[in-house]
Formats: sequence, C-alpha cells, structure tokens
Amino acid sequence: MARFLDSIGYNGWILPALLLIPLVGAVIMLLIPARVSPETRAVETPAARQVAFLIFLVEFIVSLGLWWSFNPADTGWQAAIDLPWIPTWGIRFTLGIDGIALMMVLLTTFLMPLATLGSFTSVRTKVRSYYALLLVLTTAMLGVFMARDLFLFYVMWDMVLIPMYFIIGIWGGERRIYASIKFFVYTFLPSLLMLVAIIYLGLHVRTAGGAPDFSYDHILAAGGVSARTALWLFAAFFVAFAVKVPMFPLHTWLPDAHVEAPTAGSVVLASIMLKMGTFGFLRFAVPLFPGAAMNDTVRMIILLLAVIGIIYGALVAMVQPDFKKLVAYSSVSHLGFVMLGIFALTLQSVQGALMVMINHGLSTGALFLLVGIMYERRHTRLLDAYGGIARVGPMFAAILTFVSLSSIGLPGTNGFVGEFLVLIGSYRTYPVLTIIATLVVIIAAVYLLWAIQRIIYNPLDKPENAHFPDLNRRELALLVPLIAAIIWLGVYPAPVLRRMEGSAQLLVNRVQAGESVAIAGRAVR
Amino acid sequence: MLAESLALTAALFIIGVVGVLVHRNAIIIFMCVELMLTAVNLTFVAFSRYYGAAGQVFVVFVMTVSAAEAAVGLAIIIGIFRHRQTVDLKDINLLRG
Amino acid sequence: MQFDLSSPVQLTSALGPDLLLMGGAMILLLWSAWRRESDEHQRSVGILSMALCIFTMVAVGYYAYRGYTASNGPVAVDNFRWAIDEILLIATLGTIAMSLDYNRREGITPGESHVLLLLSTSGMMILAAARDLIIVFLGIELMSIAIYVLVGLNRRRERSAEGAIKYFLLGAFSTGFLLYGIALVYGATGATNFVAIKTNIVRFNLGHDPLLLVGIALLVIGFGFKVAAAPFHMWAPDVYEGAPTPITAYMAAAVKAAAFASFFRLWLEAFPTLLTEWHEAVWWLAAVTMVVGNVVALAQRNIKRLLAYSSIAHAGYILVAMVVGTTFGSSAFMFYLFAYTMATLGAFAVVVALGRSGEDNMDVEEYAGLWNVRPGLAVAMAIFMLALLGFPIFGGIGFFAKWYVLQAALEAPFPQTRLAIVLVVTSVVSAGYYLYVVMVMFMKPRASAAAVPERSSGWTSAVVWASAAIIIIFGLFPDAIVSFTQKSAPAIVRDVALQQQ
Amino acid sequence: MLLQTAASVAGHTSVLSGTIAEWMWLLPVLPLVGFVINGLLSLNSAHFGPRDPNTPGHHPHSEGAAEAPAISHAEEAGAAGDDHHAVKRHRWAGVTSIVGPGVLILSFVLAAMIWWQMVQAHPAAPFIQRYFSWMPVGDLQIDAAFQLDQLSMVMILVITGVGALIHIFSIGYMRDDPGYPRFFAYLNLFVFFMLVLVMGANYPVVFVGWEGVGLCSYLLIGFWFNDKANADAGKKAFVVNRIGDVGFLIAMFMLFANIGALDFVTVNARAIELGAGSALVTTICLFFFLGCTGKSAQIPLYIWLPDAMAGPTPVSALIHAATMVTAGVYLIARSAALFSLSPIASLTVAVVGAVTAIFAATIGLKQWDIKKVLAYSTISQLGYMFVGVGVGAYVSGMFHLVTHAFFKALLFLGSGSVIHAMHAAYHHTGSHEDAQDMRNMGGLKRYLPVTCALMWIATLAISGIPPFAGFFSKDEVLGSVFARAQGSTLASASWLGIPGNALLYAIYAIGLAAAFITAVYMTRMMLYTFHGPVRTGVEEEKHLHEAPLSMTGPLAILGILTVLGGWLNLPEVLTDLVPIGPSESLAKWLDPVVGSATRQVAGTATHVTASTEEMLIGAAVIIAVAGIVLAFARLKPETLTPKREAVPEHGFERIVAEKYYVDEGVEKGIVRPVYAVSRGFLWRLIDNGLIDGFFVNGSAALARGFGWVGSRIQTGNVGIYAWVFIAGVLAMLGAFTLR
Repeated sequence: MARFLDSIGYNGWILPALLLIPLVGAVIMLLIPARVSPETRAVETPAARQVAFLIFLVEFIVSLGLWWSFNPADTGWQAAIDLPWIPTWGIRFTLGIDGIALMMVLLTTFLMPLATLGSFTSVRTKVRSYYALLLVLTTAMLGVFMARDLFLFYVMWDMVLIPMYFIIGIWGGERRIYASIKFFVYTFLPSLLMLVAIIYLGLHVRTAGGAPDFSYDHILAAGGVSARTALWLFAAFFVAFAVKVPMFPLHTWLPDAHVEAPTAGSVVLASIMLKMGTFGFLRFAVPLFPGAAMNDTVRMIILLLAVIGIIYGALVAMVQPDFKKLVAYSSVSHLGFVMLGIFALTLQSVQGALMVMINHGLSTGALFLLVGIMYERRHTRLLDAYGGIARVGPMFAAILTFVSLSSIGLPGTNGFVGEFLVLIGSYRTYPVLTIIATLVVIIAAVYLLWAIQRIIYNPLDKPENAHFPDLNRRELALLVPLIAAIIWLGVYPAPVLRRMEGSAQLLVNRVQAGESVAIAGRAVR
Repeated sequence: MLAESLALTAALFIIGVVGVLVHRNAIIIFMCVELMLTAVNLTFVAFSRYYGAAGQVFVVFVMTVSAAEAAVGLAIIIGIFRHRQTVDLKDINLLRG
Repeated sequence: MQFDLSSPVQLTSALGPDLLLMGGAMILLLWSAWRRESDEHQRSVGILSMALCIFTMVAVGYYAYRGYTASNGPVAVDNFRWAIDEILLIATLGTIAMSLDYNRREGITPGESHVLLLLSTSGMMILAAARDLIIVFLGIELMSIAIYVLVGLNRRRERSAEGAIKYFLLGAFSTGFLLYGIALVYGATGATNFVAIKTNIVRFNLGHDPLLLVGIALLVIGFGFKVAAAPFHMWAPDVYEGAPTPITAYMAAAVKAAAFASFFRLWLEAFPTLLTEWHEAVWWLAAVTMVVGNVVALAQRNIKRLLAYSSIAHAGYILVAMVVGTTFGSSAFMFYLFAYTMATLGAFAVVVALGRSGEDNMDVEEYAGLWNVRPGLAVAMAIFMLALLGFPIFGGIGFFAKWYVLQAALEAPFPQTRLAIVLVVTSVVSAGYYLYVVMVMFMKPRASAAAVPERSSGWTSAVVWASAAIIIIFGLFPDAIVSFTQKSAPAIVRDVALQQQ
Repeated sequence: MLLQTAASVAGHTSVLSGTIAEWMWLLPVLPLVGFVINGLLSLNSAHFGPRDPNTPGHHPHSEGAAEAPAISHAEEAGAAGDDHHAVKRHRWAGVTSIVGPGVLILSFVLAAMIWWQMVQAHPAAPFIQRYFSWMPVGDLQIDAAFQLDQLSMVMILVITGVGALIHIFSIGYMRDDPGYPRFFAYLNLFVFFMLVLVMGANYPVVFVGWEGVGLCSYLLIGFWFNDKANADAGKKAFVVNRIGDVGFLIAMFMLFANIGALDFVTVNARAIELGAGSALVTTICLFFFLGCTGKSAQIPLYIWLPDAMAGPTPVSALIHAATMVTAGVYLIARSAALFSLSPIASLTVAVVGAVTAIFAATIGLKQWDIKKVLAYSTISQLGYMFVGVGVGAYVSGMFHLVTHAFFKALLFLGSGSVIHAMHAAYHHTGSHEDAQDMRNMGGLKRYLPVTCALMWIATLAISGIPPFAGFFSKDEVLGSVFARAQGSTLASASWLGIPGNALLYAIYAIGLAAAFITAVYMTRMMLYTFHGPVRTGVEEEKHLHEAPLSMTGPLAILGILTVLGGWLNLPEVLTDLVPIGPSESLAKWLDPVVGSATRQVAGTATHVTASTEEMLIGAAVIIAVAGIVLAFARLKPETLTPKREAVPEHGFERIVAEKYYVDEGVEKGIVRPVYAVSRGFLWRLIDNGLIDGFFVNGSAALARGFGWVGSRIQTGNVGIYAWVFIAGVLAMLGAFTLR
C-alpha cells in the first residue's frame, strides 16, 4: 500500500488536495441546477444531497491513504508542503501533519460523510447552500489541523466560525438566532485576543529579510520571550482554546449551540470543532509556552478547572430534561478528561487525551445522530416524551444502548481506552485530582443509563410512541461504521496509539525540557 | 502689542463660539461662525506683522472662501426654510438617534 | 525626474492630475449647464464624469509609474499622494455610478451633481497633495463646500435639507477651529509649509510652546471633525442619514480618506518630533472613537445610521495606525483606507440597490429574508459586513486591513498593545451589529407582504460586484497591495521612521 | 483477529503449550458466537416485545408478574386478539434453544478436557496466551492475554458447568417469552464476559470482564424492561457496581504507579516491593476490596442485589448466585499475593464479610418473597466466602464459592420452578396474586415433589448439615478463622486498635451465629413454601403441576453436585477417621496459586489440632440442627394467612422486614440531595444564572445599554452637538496643555 502511495507521490499533494476537494465541491453544489416546484414555490435540488455525500466520500477515501503513508517512526512533519503566500508579511502557506493531526484529519474526513448522510431528511430547505457550507467548513477544520503557519492557522480557525454560524442560524431550532450569535461572539472575542498574541510572536521572530515570521517551527525554535510575556501570550492562546474546548466557566455557548444546531451541525460541533480547542493546546499553547503552561500555579488552575468541568458537566447533564442538552453537557465532562490528560503531561495521559478526543468524536457524534433520528420521528427531544421504544424499535434501542455504553466508557468500547489511559497517566503526577476525576464514571453511568431508560425502557405508555419506526437502511448505514469504529478502537487501539505515540512523546519531552529551561531562567533572574 | 491683539482675537473667537452654543437661529449661528473666522483673520494679520506676507495672503484666501461658504450656506438655509417655514434649529430634528 | 516647485510651470505639471480633473470638471459643468435638465442628460453627464475619473486615474498612475519626485514646496509629489488619489478616484467612480441610478429613481435631474462630485474630489486630491497649511485649508474648503451642496441635493426630501444645514453649520463651526489652529501654528513657527514648520520647531526648540500646542490641539479638532472622530462625530449619523445614499457613501469613503490623508501627512511631516506631545491625545481620540462608534452602532436600526456609526468606528481604527506614526503605520493606514473604502462603497451600493424612491425603507428589518428573494445582493452585503468586521477569507481584505493595523500597532517603537486590545475588543462588539444585518438578511423570515425589490440597473450592481470581487480576490492574495502600500509612505516619513528606530 | 493472533502466538513454553489448552481462547469465544447469533435473531422487531402499547407491560403491584412467560403470553394475546391462551413463541425460538445452551455445553466440554490436561500436567506456572497488544503506551504495556491456572480453571468449570445447566433450565423456563432469543443473547454474553474475567492475565483484561458482567446483569435484570421497577433495578445494579469499579480502577492506577505493571505474573512477583504491611499495599488492597464489595454485594454496596431479583429466575441463579457475585472472592484470591502482605486489609475483608453474613441473614428472616429470601441468603453466604479469603484461607473461600454455586443455583432454580408453577396457576385463573410471595404458597410438596426434595437437600447443605457440600465448605471457613485466631500475621496485627486474634474469635462467633440464623430462615422458607395447607387458592390449586424435565433435569444434577460437592475438599480429620476419599484435594489443586500467600498469612499453623477441629465441627453441626429444630418448633405454616389478608409486622420485626430502611436512607440521604444540588444550584444558578445570565448576556446587555444611551444623546438638535463638540475641544486643549 505504502509503495503504491509513494509511486503516485501521494504525500506530495494529499494535504492541499484534501483542502481543495471540499472547496471545489462547494462550487459544484452551487452549480447544481435548481427547479422551483410549482406548488410550494420552494427551490428544490433533489440531487444536492447525494452529490454532497459523494464529495465527502471521495474526500474520505482520498484521505484514507494517510493511514498507510504515515510513518509512525518519524516524529517530524509529514506530507509537508510549503508555498509562499504573503512574502512581504513573512506569511507562508505551509501544511503538514504529525501523528496527532493525522488522527484529527482522519476523524474529520470519516465523520463528515456520516454527518451528511444524517441530514438527508432533516434538511429540506436551501439544501445546496447547506451542503456547500458544510464543505467549506470541512476545509476550514482540516486547515486548522494541518496548518504549520500561525497565520494560516488563525485564518482557518476563524474561517470555521462563519459556516457554522450560518448552519446554526438558518437551519437551527427555535432559539437558533440567539444560539448562533452567542456561539459566534463567544468564540470570536478570544480568537481575536489570540490574534494579537500571534502577531506579537510573529514580530518577535523575524525572517532574514526582517519581515515578521509566523512559521510554527521557527517560533518554536526561537522561544525566548520573557517569562512574564510568555504568561500573557499563553493567556491569550488559553482563552481562545479554552472556549472552544470548552473548559468549565467558558462552556455556556455549547449547550445552546448544540441544541439549536441541526443534526449535522451538532455532530461537527461536538465531534470535530471541540477537538480544535484541545488540538490547539497540544499544538500551540503548551509547546510554545512550556514555562507558562507548566508554571505550577497556572497548571494547577487549569487542572482544577478540568476536574471541575469533568464533575460539573456530568452532574448538570444528569438533570437535563432535553436529551441533546444532556449530551452537550456530557461533552463538557469528556473534554475535561482531555484537558486533565494534556496538563498531567505523562505519555499515558497525553495519549489518553488523544484517544478521548477521537472517542468522544465517535461516540458523541453517534449520539447526536441518534438524537437527530429520534427528533425526526417524534419532533421532540424531551426524554419524558419517550419510553418503551425498545419494544417497537429494537435496532434503535440496541444501537442507542451500545453507543451510550461507549460514552460511559465501558471496557471493550473505545471510551474506556481513552479514559483509562488519561487517568492511569494522570495518577502518576496528580493522584488526588485523578481520584476525584475517576468518580465521574459513576455519574456518567447515572445520567446516560437514566436517559436511555426513559427513552427505550419503561412502559410504552405514550400512544404516539407506539408506531415509532425502527431504523431504516440509511440510518443503519450511517451508524454501523461508527459502531465498527467504536468496537475497533475499544478492542484493538494499538495501531492508532502507535501512530500517535511519537508525536505525543515528542510533545512531552519538549514541554518538560522547555519547562526546565524556563525554571532555570527564573532561577538565574 | 502681539499679546494684546492675540487676546483680543481670542476673545472675539470665544464670543463667536459662545454665540454658536447659545443661539438656535440658523442665521445667527452662521453669523457667529463668521465672527470666529474674522477673529482668525485678525490673528493672521497680527502674526503676519512679524512673519511677513504669508499671513496676509492667508487672510485673503479665508475671506474668499468664507464668502463662497456664505453663499452656499444661505442657499441651504433657504432650502430648509422652504420645508419648515422656520430656521430654528431646535425644531429641525427629524434626524436623530 | 524631480519637479522644482519654485518654478510655476513645474508646479503646474506637478499638480497635473488635479488640474486635469478640475479642468475637465469645469468643461463638464459648462456642458451640463448648456442643455435642459433631464434624466438622460444627467446620465450622460455622469458617464462623462466617470470617463474623466478614469482618465485622471490613468494620469495619476502614469505619474506614479514615472516615480516623479519634487523639491520641498507647497505640494508633495510622492506615492502617498498617488495612492490616496487612486482611492479617492475609485470612490468617486463608484459614487457616480450609484448616483446614475439613484438620481433617476429620486428624480434628481441636474447633471451638475456629478460635476460637483468631481470638484469635491479635486479638492480632496489637492488636500492629499498639500504640504502647506494654506493649501490644506483650500483643499478642505473646496471639498466641503461641494459636499454641503451635495448633501442637500435632493431638494424634495426634507431630511436631505436638514442634513445639509446640520453639516454646513457644524462644518463651518469646525472650520473656524481648524483655521484658528493653523493661525496659531503659523504664529508659533512662522511658517505654513510642513517641512519648514518641522525645522523651525526643531531649531527654536518649540517643543513646549503653549501657542504651538494649542494650535496643534485645534488642528486635531478640525481634522477630527472631518474624519468624524468622537467626540467630534455628532454630525455624522444625522448627515449620513439625511444625505442621498450615494453621497453618504462618498462621504464615508472619500471625505474620510482625504481628510485622513492630510491629517496623516501634516502629522508625520510637520510634527513628528512632537510625537510625545500629541501621542497621548491622539491615542485617546482613537480609543474613544472606537468605543463610541461601535457601542452606539449597536443601538441602530437604520442601515444608513448603522453604517455611519461603523464609519466612525473605522475612523478610530485608522487613528490607531496614526498613533503608531511609522512607515509601517502609514502603509497600514493606506491599506486600511483601501479596504475600508471598498467595503463601504459596496455596502452603500447594496443600500442603493435595495432602496425605494424617497428612501423610506432604510430600516434594516426591511432586509428580512433578503436571501430568499435576492440571494446575490444578500451574499454581497454579507461579504461587505464581514469585511468591515475584519473577518478572514469571507471578509476578504477587511481582515488583512485589521491585521496590518494590529501589526503596525504592535511593531511600533513603543508597542501599542493596550490600544491593540481596545481595537480587538471593540471589533468583537462590532460583530454585534454587522452580524445583526447578516442575521436579518439570512435568518429572519421575509414578511409575506414585503415586495420583492426590483432589480437595479447595471451601474449599481457593477459597483456591488466590483467591490465584492476586489475584496475577495485581494483578500486571498493581498501581496500586491501590501507591497504597494509599503512603498507609499509620505516621502519624509521614511527618514523620520529611521530616526526613531 | 482474536483467532488468528491466538494461533500465531502459540509459542509459549509451558507444560500446557501444544496441548488442548492452546484452545482455551475458544472458551469465551463460543459464548460470544452464541451472543452474536441470538442477538441478531432478537433484533427481529416483530417479536421483540408486546407491541401494543395499550396493553401495559405488567400488573403494577406485582413485580412477580413480570416473571412468568405466562403473563407475556397474555400480552401477546392481548396484542393478537381474544384468545388468552395463545402462546406466541419467537419465530426463531427453535434455533435459539439449540445455539444458546449449545455453545455453553461445548465450552464446558472443552473446559473439562483442558482441566483433565491440567490434572495430567500439573503446571506449576500459569499458562499465558498473549493474543495482541491492547494498550501499548510507553512503559504501560497492556496485552490482550489470557491466563490459565488452577484458580481460573476452577472458576471456568463452575461457570461453564453450572452455566450450562442453567441455560438448559432456561429453555423450559423462558421458551414462551417473546424475548427468548434476546434472553439467551444476554446470557451468552454474560458467560463470555465472566470467562474473560476469570481468564484475564492482567487486571485491565479482568476489568473488561468485571464491567462486562455488570453490563449483562444490568441488561438481564431489566429484561422485562417495560416494567419501570425492573429497569430501575437494573440501573441501580449497574450504578452501585460502578461505585465498586472506581475502587478497582484506582487500585490499578496505584499498582501501575508503584509497580509499573498490571499483569498478574509481574505483580505477584514484585508485590513484595510494596513492603509487607505498608500503608501503600493496604490502600491498594482496600481499593480492590471496594470493587469486590460492589460486585459481590457486601456492606455497604449490597443494596443492589435484592432488587436484582427483578430479573428472570435463571438469571438470579446464574449471575446473582453462582458466578458473577463471586467475582469479588475470585479477585481477592487472585490478588492473594497482595492481600497476604496487608493484615489490615485482610482483616477488613474478614470483618466486612462477617458483618454482612449476619446482617443479611437477619433480614432473610423476615422476607416473604421467596427470591428475596434467597437473595439475602446469597449475600450472607458471600460474607462467609469473604471471611474465608479475608483470613487468608483462600482455599476455603474458593471451596465455599464452589459449593455455594451448586446449592444456591439449585435453590434458585427450585424457586424458579415453584414460581413457574404458581404463575401457570394464577394465569389460568387470570388472577393477579403475587406468585413469589410465600404466603400465597404452602403445601406445594404435593404438586412439586421433585423440586421440594431437591430444595430440601440444598437447604440442608446451606444450613451446614453433613454430609452435604455446604457443611464442609462452611466448616472449612470457620475452622480456618479459628486457626488464624490462634496464630498468624493477622492474629498479631491490630485492626483499629483491636487486637487481631480477639477480632478473629469474634468473627468466628459471628460466623456461628449467622450459620444458626441461616438454618432458621432457610427452614422457614421451606416450611412456608412446601408444607402446611395450600394457600394458593382453591381454583388455582387445580393447575399446579411439576415443571417439565428440561427444568427438573438440571435441578437433579445440581442436587447430586450439592450432595457430593464436599468431596472436593474433605478435611483430614474426617479422612483419617473414615477413608472415603482424598483429603484436601482442592487445597492441593490450588496450592500453586494461593499456597505461598496462604503460608505468608498463616505461617505454619494452617490447621488447628484435630481435637479442636472435631470440637468445632461438632459446634457447627449442633448450631445448624438447633436452627432447623427451632424453626420447626416455632413456625406454624397452618396459621399463616395469604398475602392479601396479611397484617404488617410491628416494632423490630417491621424494621427487619423493611431491611433496616437502608434503601430509603440512601434515597433520601444521597440520591435526592445530589439531584437537588445539581439541578437547583449547579444548573439553574451557576450555569444559567451566574455564567450565562450575568456574565455573558449581562455584558452584552451592558454594551447595548451604553449604545442606547449614546443614541439618546443624539437628539438631532445641533445645539447639543455643538456642546458635545466644545466638550471635546476643552478635553483636547487640556490634553495638550495641562501636563
């Protein structure tokens, strides 16, 4: 396989291709001929959704080659490309992936077709624009994971906002307008602060020509901002990422956005966009400012917030009457694990954090798809409106149960691997916090089991549920891959872990080294 | 000598400003503005006594321009009068907020 | 070659483009007065004026291309001037194109309106060139008087007349301050030529001469009024709302640009050595302007007023570039002006395209569900809003403008981090109203009663799409403009910047 | 994948390598296959459950009604139409009846073969098969590996053996249930996980099984999910188990942090590095034990087991009596190397076990629901096992585990056949009486002679009457407690200031007391169920009948095992008196695994002197007999009234009957407050109120407010503008001049 890929020079063009395909696809979407239906005066484009699905499928298949072409032994950039973009500002169009980015990219390309498939029947108005936006969104997200230039990263980072803003605001639920603007402003403010920090860094590191230099590698190599400045810069990055993650006090955009967004929107939000935050920590905030990030106070504060988020998210999820909100809050809890893993900074915990990122993407994505399926059938997300569904929809019940279990972190599903690694790794550095965090496995069981009990178990006492149709072929087709992935990552995660280990190890070493340097510097001063 | 003349012009200017502030009739306000300009002209003249002609030239320019301004201004005032039969600025507040 | 401005002939040729425009305008004026007023007439005059604009642009381009310079004198011959000229002419071009349709709809028949625009533009060009306080004054007045008239152009609309009188009275009022400032500076330094002023300040060490300082303060006030910087901005919303929409666009884009150009040149050529003296004040001017403009805009429901406040906010952003006061600042300033002009022009063009006779539908809510009926315009408007917001990719060049200003602010000899933060935070506030417009167009359902706006004729759409295209294309590949703006600092600023570093 | 890798990784040097033992991976895989097949069959929605929502699942106030297939017929019938006796079996019932039990029988056969192989080979070291690397992260290397040694072999035999019997029993018991394939799917899945649990070669793999069986018990308890009570019970079981699992997890973390490995071989080898009696090893053991209390229903986490009786009776027999609940005992035996290092932890285990034994026994005295009686007796018997492993007599613990598996499975299945009969009867007359309440039974021996006889055997066994299995194992446990009291690391240690030996004597006493109570309540159960007048009702009486052979057959086999189980580990004193078989065979068998640990605890004195031992045996027997006699003497089935006329108890009896109000306490003391805080404080106040309302929307509102003020200043009156202008002028002049 790898040989074949080399023969077609795969690594040379794959990353830009992955960015380009969706953009072209978006254009194609808009070119699809539309006809105005005589009776409803609504623009109809029946072909649109299939075309979109096809484009995403192509994207996924093309991206799949990365799995083989990626060389786990090499911890540097792979499939890297480097083109000039705005030379006068020292901005270059540089892409590249390491083990971490690889998994994020694959996760994205894997989930997008499913998300598309999931909104076949739920999105009926302005179909073309909807999928066009999804495609643009994909490019932006992939760009975030691939960018090796801070400027490019920032552009992509912000580029994500607009499509999502429209997706929530146009195809969302009742309170969609509030949710969309809240989502936008909530994330826009910190990202602009990050922009200031990025510019500062770029000016701090200059190219030979004296122009500012935003290349990640150069900035990483240069280092050397004063501890105080580093703290400020880190703060800027921290806020930007913490909102996206979201970390405890900055999470309130998430329930609204998730609940109001259409199914695909929620899936993308939860499965991929939240990961952009944690990815940002792994790629930028922590390695660039090890001194600041691992400064005892800062680190302790962040870890505390993470653990609070873990428990808090679970407890609040426990009392949600709305299933989608429940899942949203559970995300807060899960992402807390990621933060715990990252900042506990042992190889196991970081690897675990990465696994949790992937797993949360799969399980929560699947959960949101299931919520969407429920909503399409009954037009409510309130748990109390259901009950006894298992009798009429056994397949739905079985899959919902299974996915929930993976989200609970039952051993044998992916959920367990991530949480276990995070906790066992974090215990080495922060035993007490880890033990507190471990308690959440109880609460997780409480809220999810209670939720699914109220949906699929209990008496089937509501007549409108009596004819709840079971999953149809399309829905099975979009859930089965997720289930397969969940089992695979639960039983045999080794290949994934192996591909990420190099980068994770590098990160840990780098940060510990940088940290010691910073401490030494402080000692000297 | 300079100090006194400057003081005088400043006083004139301030009188003009205060006039603009306290009056509500467009015409009067415009007159006050003209007063301010006159004050400025005097200032130029006063300075040009030390620095040569440039100030004088300036005064000429200012007078010409303010004449043009006056022409346009009065036209505009008539324009508003056509609509409202008044030039009391207090009543001219369709545009606000 | 280098013009020797002491010789009248060479001075004339140094003013070539300006004179070209003026002369052409005069001829057009005669020609338009010749014939009976009629819509066709005003259109033909307009088209001719546009031709004249393009012609002038070519001339300017030629001058820039030949890389003329000039000895010190009343006017500057440098890229800064040419760049500003091009921006001004683009704005004028767009304005005339819009007014062609607008005038037809509003039944404004006199062709002189276009000529007045040209005259005002020539005043601006002179302003951009001016390197002598007298010329500055002349330029400003030439510009302003024409605009007083243009604002009141639509005689049938009471609001138009009201806007005119407000602008006129306050304008004259502020002119008084400007003049007084000029007088005091002249009195303190004994010179009206920028360079001379600078040298005298250094020579006689006038750093703390109260006369000079008060003069400078008054100059700040005078220019602050023209660029609508808070707290001298009160006229802007009313006048912008009252004026005919194309004229509003013209004021928001061109007037601001010209005033800023002169402001900038004066400051960097005449008072660079007093940086420490005026820095504080301009800093606060910038900060207050950003805050007031953005925050008050949140309360606006009338699109023209909303854009007016947004233009105030942008004046604040540009002032940030001024506070920096370096080469970098000036190129950032230039880049920003360009981006801002494009976005504003486009936005107002959309407003014109959607307007109805009598401008009775300036309420943003009128655009509810616009996406369903006129998707093209909706998307274009969204682009302009995002550009003004300074959003990457979708906002195209707008983002790079902000980026550039921020970069300049942080790169300054003494970095303006605090100001940068203010800029950033207020930009987020601005999302509150820019996205409000977008939201109304895309997410609000269209009232069933609302009529589908009729397609405006080609000219306006041309403006819309041209500016949209420029914004997006240069938003992806800004390098050309960047390198150009980097060349276009005022000649003298360069060595100032060098001195500082 | 599992299969291939298994084949490829056969190169492990052990006496067992190359033998049939190479196929041990097939043991769990067979049930897994069964699960897949049955699971797919069960997804056939037409027969997933009663479809018509208008025939509500089960009669609200008879949890028992949830039990019987008969009721399910009723629903199906109701769905179908008029005919009340229409039996609507699942379309694939036939296939399931073959696949479900079939895989179990197969893996039992395989297990037996492997066992025979082990008997031949006598491997000193565990035979480990490594299939693939599960979680390789730096120095953390967790393999998917199975381990076969004497200890796991015992468990495998019990699981597959008893499991197979119960599967067969279920054919008859569940055949007419619409969820038949689903039932077997769950059951097979359970066996799979249980085998993973006992075969796992490292703690994480064990944990997979550990939580997997928890999941299956959740699914099976809530098998008849359309009754909320059942679903709740299932959830309760899972959640309470999770509490224990936290302990398990933390223990693993500590092990890894301190030993750097989690596989048994390494851990056992390096356990000593933790330091004998050190606080660290004690903490680790206590966390493990927390896990055990959850899984094996010990104080304080026993509360889920009684509710678990909501599941079908075969489930109660297999999961909640024979196998899953004993996992805790297995884990401690498995971790003997650790526990033997920590007297305090061991004593804690023993104390908790003893207290649980007596506590549950007392509750058992007052239960009317036949399955509840058995549930509490299970808890109490598990207590015995923990006493055994707690005092470091791991063999005795395992011994009691095995025998208990026999007789308790027998008891449950017996009660199952009773309930089966009762239901049939009630169903025929369409009455909605509680089919599990002993007050509605009585005199059943006439109709269910086989069941009655077999259950008596089991009753005697559990009460500790020789020569039944229970007698030997229970005696072994108590005996070893006494022995430890006389001399061991435990005796010399002090627990919360109490000297170890005193504590151990106390435990022994408690054990005896519990034995006495056990005899009483078990006899009580038998009396009320099978003797005295029939309280079922005149009409119903006609329909009472013995269960089919598919159900009585397994009962009989279990009966035999119950009788002969003692032979597994005959005490020497007995074999010295009468040579009826090999002595201490189980002890010898397990010696390679737990021998060293046992010696670590007991030192030399593993056994008391023969004379003492005879005395102890005598005491035990007397106690048991006394209990039975007392029960016969005091309890008068004749005077008992059916449930509907029953009068509630008063005073202490009431408290006992209400299980000391523990559930209520938990509900009021923990569950409700947590929910209240989460909803009222965290969500409403912090989330919606403070963060969102105040900070987020608050700041937005603030900005808009300023904007509003600003636009109000814009009055449209030029005069005002001029004033503002002048204000600006003054400010500007000030900025330039005042310094």
